[in-house]
Amino acid sequence: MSASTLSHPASAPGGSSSLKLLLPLLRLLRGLAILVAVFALWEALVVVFAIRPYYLPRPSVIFAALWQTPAPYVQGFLRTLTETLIGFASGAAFGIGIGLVFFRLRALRELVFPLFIVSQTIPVIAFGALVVLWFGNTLFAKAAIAFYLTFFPVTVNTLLGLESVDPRQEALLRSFGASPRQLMMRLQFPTALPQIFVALRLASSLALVGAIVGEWFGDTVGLGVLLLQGMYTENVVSIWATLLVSAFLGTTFYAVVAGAERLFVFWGAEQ
Amino acid sequence: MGHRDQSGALLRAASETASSTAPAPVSAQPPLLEMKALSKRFGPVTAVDGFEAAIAPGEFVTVVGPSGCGKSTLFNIVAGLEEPDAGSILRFEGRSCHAHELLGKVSFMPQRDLLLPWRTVIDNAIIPMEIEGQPRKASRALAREMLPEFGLAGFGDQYPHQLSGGMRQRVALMRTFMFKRELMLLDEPFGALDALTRTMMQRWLLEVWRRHKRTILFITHDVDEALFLGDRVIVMSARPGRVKLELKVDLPRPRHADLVTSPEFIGLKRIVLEAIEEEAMKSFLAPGATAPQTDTPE
Amino acid sequence: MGHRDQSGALLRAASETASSTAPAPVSAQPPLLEMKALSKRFGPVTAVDGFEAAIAPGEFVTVVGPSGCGKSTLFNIVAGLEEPDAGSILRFEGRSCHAHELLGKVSFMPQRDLLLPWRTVIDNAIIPMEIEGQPRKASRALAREMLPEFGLAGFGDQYPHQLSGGMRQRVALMRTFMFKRELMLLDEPFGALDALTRTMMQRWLLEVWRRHKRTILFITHDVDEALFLGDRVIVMSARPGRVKLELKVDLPRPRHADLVTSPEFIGLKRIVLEAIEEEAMKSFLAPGATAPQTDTPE
Amino acid sequence: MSGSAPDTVIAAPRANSRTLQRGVLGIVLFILAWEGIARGFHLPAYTLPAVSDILASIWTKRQILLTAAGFTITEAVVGYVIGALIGVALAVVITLVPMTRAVLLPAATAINSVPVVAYSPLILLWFGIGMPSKFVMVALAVSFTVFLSTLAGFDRVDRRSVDLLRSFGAGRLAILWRLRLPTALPLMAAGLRVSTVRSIIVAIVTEMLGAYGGLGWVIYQAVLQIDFVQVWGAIFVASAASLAFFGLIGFAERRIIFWK
Amino acid sequence: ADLTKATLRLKWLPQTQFAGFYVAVAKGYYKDEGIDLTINPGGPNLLAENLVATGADTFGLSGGLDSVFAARDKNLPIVCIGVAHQLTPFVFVARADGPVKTIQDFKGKTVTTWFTGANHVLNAILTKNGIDPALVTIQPQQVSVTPFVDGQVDVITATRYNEFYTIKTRMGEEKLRTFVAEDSGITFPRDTLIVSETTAKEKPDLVKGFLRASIKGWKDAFADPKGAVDTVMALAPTLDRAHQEFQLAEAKKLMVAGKVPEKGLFNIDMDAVKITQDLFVNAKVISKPVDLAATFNSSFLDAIPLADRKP
Ligand SMILES: Nc1ncnc2c1ncn2[C@@H]1O[C@H](COP(=O)(O)OP(=O)(O)OP(=O)(O)O)[C@@H](O)[C@H]1O
Ligand SMILES: Nc1ncnc2c1ncn2[C@@H]1O[C@H](COP(=O)(O)OP(=O)(O)OP(=O)(O)O)[C@@H](O)[C@H]1O
Ligand SMILES: Cc1ncc(C[n+]2csc(CCO)c2C)c(N)n1
Ligand SMILES: [Mg+2]
Ligand SMILES: [Mg+2]
Repeated sequence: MSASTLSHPASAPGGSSSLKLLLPLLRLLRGLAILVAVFALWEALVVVFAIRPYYLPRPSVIFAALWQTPAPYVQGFLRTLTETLIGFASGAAFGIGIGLVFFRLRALRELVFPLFIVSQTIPVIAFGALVVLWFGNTLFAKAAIAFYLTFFPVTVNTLLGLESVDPRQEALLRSFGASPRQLMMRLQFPTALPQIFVALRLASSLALVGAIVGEWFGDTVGLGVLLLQGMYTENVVSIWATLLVSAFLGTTFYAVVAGAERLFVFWGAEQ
Repeated sequence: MGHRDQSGALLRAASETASSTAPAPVSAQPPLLEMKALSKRFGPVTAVDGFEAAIAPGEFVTVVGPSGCGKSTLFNIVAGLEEPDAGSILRFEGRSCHAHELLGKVSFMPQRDLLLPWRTVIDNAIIPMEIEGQPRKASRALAREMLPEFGLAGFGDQYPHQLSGGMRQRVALMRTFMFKRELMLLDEPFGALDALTRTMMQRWLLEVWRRHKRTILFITHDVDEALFLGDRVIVMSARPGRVKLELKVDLPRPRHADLVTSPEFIGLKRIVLEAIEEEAMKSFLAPGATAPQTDTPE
Repeated sequence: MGHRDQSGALLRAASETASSTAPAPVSAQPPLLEMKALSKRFGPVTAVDGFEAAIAPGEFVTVVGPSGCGKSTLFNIVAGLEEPDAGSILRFEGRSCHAHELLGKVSFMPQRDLLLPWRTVIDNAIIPMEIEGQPRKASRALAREMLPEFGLAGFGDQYPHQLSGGMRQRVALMRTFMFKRELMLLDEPFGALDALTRTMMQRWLLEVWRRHKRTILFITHDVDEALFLGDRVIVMSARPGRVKLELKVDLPRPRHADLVTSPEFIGLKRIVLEAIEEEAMKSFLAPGATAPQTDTPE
Repeated sequence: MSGSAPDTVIAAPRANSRTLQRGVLGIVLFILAWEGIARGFHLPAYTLPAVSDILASIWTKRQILLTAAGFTITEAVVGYVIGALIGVALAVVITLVPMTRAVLLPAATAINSVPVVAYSPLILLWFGIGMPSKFVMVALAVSFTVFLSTLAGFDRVDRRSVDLLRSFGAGRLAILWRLRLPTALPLMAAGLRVSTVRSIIVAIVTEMLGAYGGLGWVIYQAVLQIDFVQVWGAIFVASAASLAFFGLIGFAERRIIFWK
Repeated sequence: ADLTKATLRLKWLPQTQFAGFYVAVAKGYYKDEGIDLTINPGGPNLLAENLVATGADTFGLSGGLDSVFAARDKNLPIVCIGVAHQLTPFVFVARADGPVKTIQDFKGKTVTTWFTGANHVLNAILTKNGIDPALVTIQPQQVSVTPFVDGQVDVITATRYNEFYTIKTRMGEEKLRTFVAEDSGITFPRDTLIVSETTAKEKPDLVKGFLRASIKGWKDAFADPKGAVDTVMALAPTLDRAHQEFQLAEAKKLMVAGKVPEKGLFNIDMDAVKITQDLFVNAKVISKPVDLAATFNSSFLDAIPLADRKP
């Protein structure tokens, strides 16, 4: 109990509503201040130690590059975001679905699960051609990779969560005459939700990795493309600019998923 | 303190047990529940062995016995969650039946409150009605009406983690009461509460029982509790569980707080304590590997 | 059951409390611990407010009070874990002192056993000595010698998950005893045990205390327990906690199992219950948001 | 914050014999289906080579593959160890000097939210295409996972246990060593376990972008030489290495964390 | 209009090395031929031959004769319908003031190169000059030229249009000494246009139309390099303009070299092809000589009037 209240400040008692509104704002401001400080320090370090731009460019130069040609970064951001979202959503849905199926059909799970594990040891990047072959040169090819990286942790945690149901709780509902379906909807799935969200948070990062790697398989737009371009033209400034955009995308997406978690799993994971 | 007004019924129940006459146990009536030669093995462990008892309608029967003697097993059988071993006889409302036929027929409250943390007080309370397929809106309205009686007025939309242990237990009890069945099984409902809260809850339960007129089978470890509540106390032997002593508690109802220090009460307590003493000794020193660890919360 | 032989000391203690004379509380002696105007606020919550008490060397003082009245807070202060608010006076061994100066000077047993699951019984017991920097080998040998006395003979190399709740509690107590300090603070050591195991443990604790001659401050929710164990019972008021009643328990020692049904005992119990009644009523209906949730294990 | 720990556990292989049989059966069925499809439809190697051909190729090219696997495993393991040490060290610093938490934790979270692969261009530019760049990439991938899981483990400690040890006069270091570290072990182990597979994949991915050797390099070369049987062979070996590494850590975990 | 859908898979990401194709798309030359062409970029782990052979892409601007030979050797059904770069597109670069003054000086030095074909050229050059390649420390080359700039490497391989530009801008052209394959009698044509055997057989008009439009695009790019750079940079704005202008100029040099002035753009010089095949057979990169007639098909080019093909 105490742990859950700690990790969910929303449920903590006290605090007026205006303060509740102000707090995230203050936190955001503090974060921005730290960020500015870090960039200032970075700039100073590069200047003072005369670090060559091939190794580390000055942040001002990076931001100037972003400012002068924003289009590729904005487009890249949007494209990669779209791929990530599609892959993430489908991976999450499939992961949860197959988790439920495995929970019900133990034999199937024992048959297939090891294959799932093995599949996760394969570096997708080795199969660029196969991905293009199967999914074409479309957005869905990238989303497919994001999907592949996403579904597995979700499946694992869905299963873990479903199996963590307190048997006494199950017995109680059964004593009320609950059907298997009622058990699932009213007990098992809600119980698994905290675990599922832990996986979703992890998957949010993985989906982004999938999208970026997917863009290495012949694409024109996307953060992955920009990274590749920057790498092979030794355009360190562009690499850094892309990196910062990726960081922004990654952090935001993660924060959104974490926010959804706080919203849906307001009661916290009772261990 | 500020909630006094919200929970009049509870306060009344807690400060002095209500004054109308309690339903007298009517042994002449055919029993509601009858168990004969009831046994249950789990692999090498015999949890219950030849348990016999009959519960009359409207009766409040308490069961005490050392840890691991099979009390919960007994309840699981009567709740329909587990089948007894072959040869056991189970009769409900005069008809012999399988345990699973009792699923949905008996109102069962397990040892822990087992509230669903994602549901409000109201929504936890209406689970049994929801499962019965009753319309949610009507159930909610019904539950909301019952809140004051259970000392939960104003807490209907709170979540379990916002409640104290005593309140959680009352929600669990309310859930049990909303599952309107003749027979109620309460498995150590107050086991997790501190001793003071506990005595409050006992007096309040008697008051609620008086008004709702159900048959109650009540497990406890606490001899005071067993005697204070019950029309009859069944003392079970150490594992394998069977009936060691059946004691009629002919103390007058309504029962008041100072009953526990009355000579009649002390007399009965001495009898029960004596019966329990040797049984407790038997299981006291058994290593944890075989003893149930219900007292170590997970 | 098969362990009867291994735990002779415990069985002796449990079946009849040993017969040598108990140390009489010597109020004439200067107090070991003295608290005056002791207060502690947590933000808006005043947990303890103007608590006063003096504990004589060798005394067994029990503290009862409703949930959330600040008992654990009091102990945390005396154990040196928390500083009281300004103006509070704390005297230990005759000298006025800060709470943190008491760190490592008082033997403290918290509400839960808090055994470390990766350490054997022996290694759990010697933690305090290890932290004191004593050689591990000698500590282990010492602990091994003490096992039978604590009813743990043969269990020295077991891990906590292999033990029953009662045994775990005994290991925690042994750990507390191995931290050889004049003053022992026991915070509801038997709170998690079922009522039967609990009475066994009480009798046994008295026996151990008789032999080790320490000063004990003992928190409980259970009035029977407080009276059965203590030389003196302190009843605390509902939050903010202060002394509501101090009652000398002049029942003879050694105390036997049937003491709890004796008229003298019942007389004292009645006094304590009365004092507690109104206090309990005060905190009974407070919502969980402000009440501590120590009764809901995480 | 502590929530960002990888509570996700690729289920530790703790199977009974029936589960094991079913699992093996599943894999065998899968391989048979693969073989059947590849042979039955006469699929060309660049679409899907038959398993038997892949296995045969692994055998004939065993020398190359073994050397490459040695290369990759070295990179993965060294990077893994460095990453794990850094991760644990960071968590220890934050625990011993609570002031650093406000800076280190957000920084780590931000750095961690960037996909590791996005760092590869920089790391390759900075550290060249030899082993050091792989060490860095793997360490990067591993350290954050281990850091966050270790910290979550340290934070998970029961405050009352901390108070108990404090009452015995224990200092921060003693509490860290005797209480926080053992408490954190299960979570740490979960982090370390998921990191195994990642470390090998990250090593391979980085190798594909530039290397002197290793399975990723072999795959890259094989793709360009249109030797798809070789690609699959290298993938099989990489998979086997990942599973072995995973199994090893899982085994060690069960040995060390016996009390769970 | 009834356009035929088709795709062109490049060997790498958009840059002016491929300017002609992008210009042709931008100006609608493919549409004029009835083709709705999509240009798909390459990637670090993609091979145009594979994608064209499987039908995932219609056309490919693939690695070069090296990848075409490798594909045929592995029985991939692809046909080369034209060659863009008539000369070896890369050179070996040493420091002008460094110890490497002649090919002979490679002995005992560290030379980095790509193990994707360039290494065979290097071996051939060394052998031609009587040097045992085993005496040279040959290492895989990384993306960055920094190790060479910093002096950790004696000789580096550089495409004339990419790495050479980077080195030049960081060190100054006068500080560099280059070694050219052609000086040792070796030519290694690259940037090959390929189609699958099926396409070659069943859609000859599509192929011809594609070539016609591509050549038009390239000629426009040569005529208006600034406009061509604009076209490419619109797709890849993070590129460096000066670099891209240089790249286009270099690409032009490579594309109009050899017999192109007489035979037209994308000419397949079978003499150079044979030299390259010998090189690969000797180096055991391919197991046996391939069927040159089936692999190289100039008929589509020949169907276009020579005048239109001449640069
Ligand atoms: N499903 C089961 N499988 C195996 N053994 C079981 C099972 N359920 C109960 N037991 C065993 O049966 C015995 C009786 O258990 P039960 O829970 O009924 O005891 P209890 O009297 O309720 O104990 P407590 O007072 O501690 O709640 C115990 O030894 C227990 O370990
Ligand atoms: N660290 C803390 N921060 C804020 N409030 C606290 C803290 N510790 C205790 N409190 C509050 O102080 C009051 C007294 O708590 P304490 O734990 O001392 O009660 P207690 O008498 O031990 O209760 P119980 O009998 O349930 O153990 C409670 O209201 C509790 O919420
Ligand atoms: C012959 C030749 N081989 C490698 C490179 C270097 N290079 C440039 S892009 C890229 C990735 C995809 O092939 C690589 C390795 C080159 N320029 N020319
Ligand atoms: Mg039970
Ligand atoms: Mg307390």
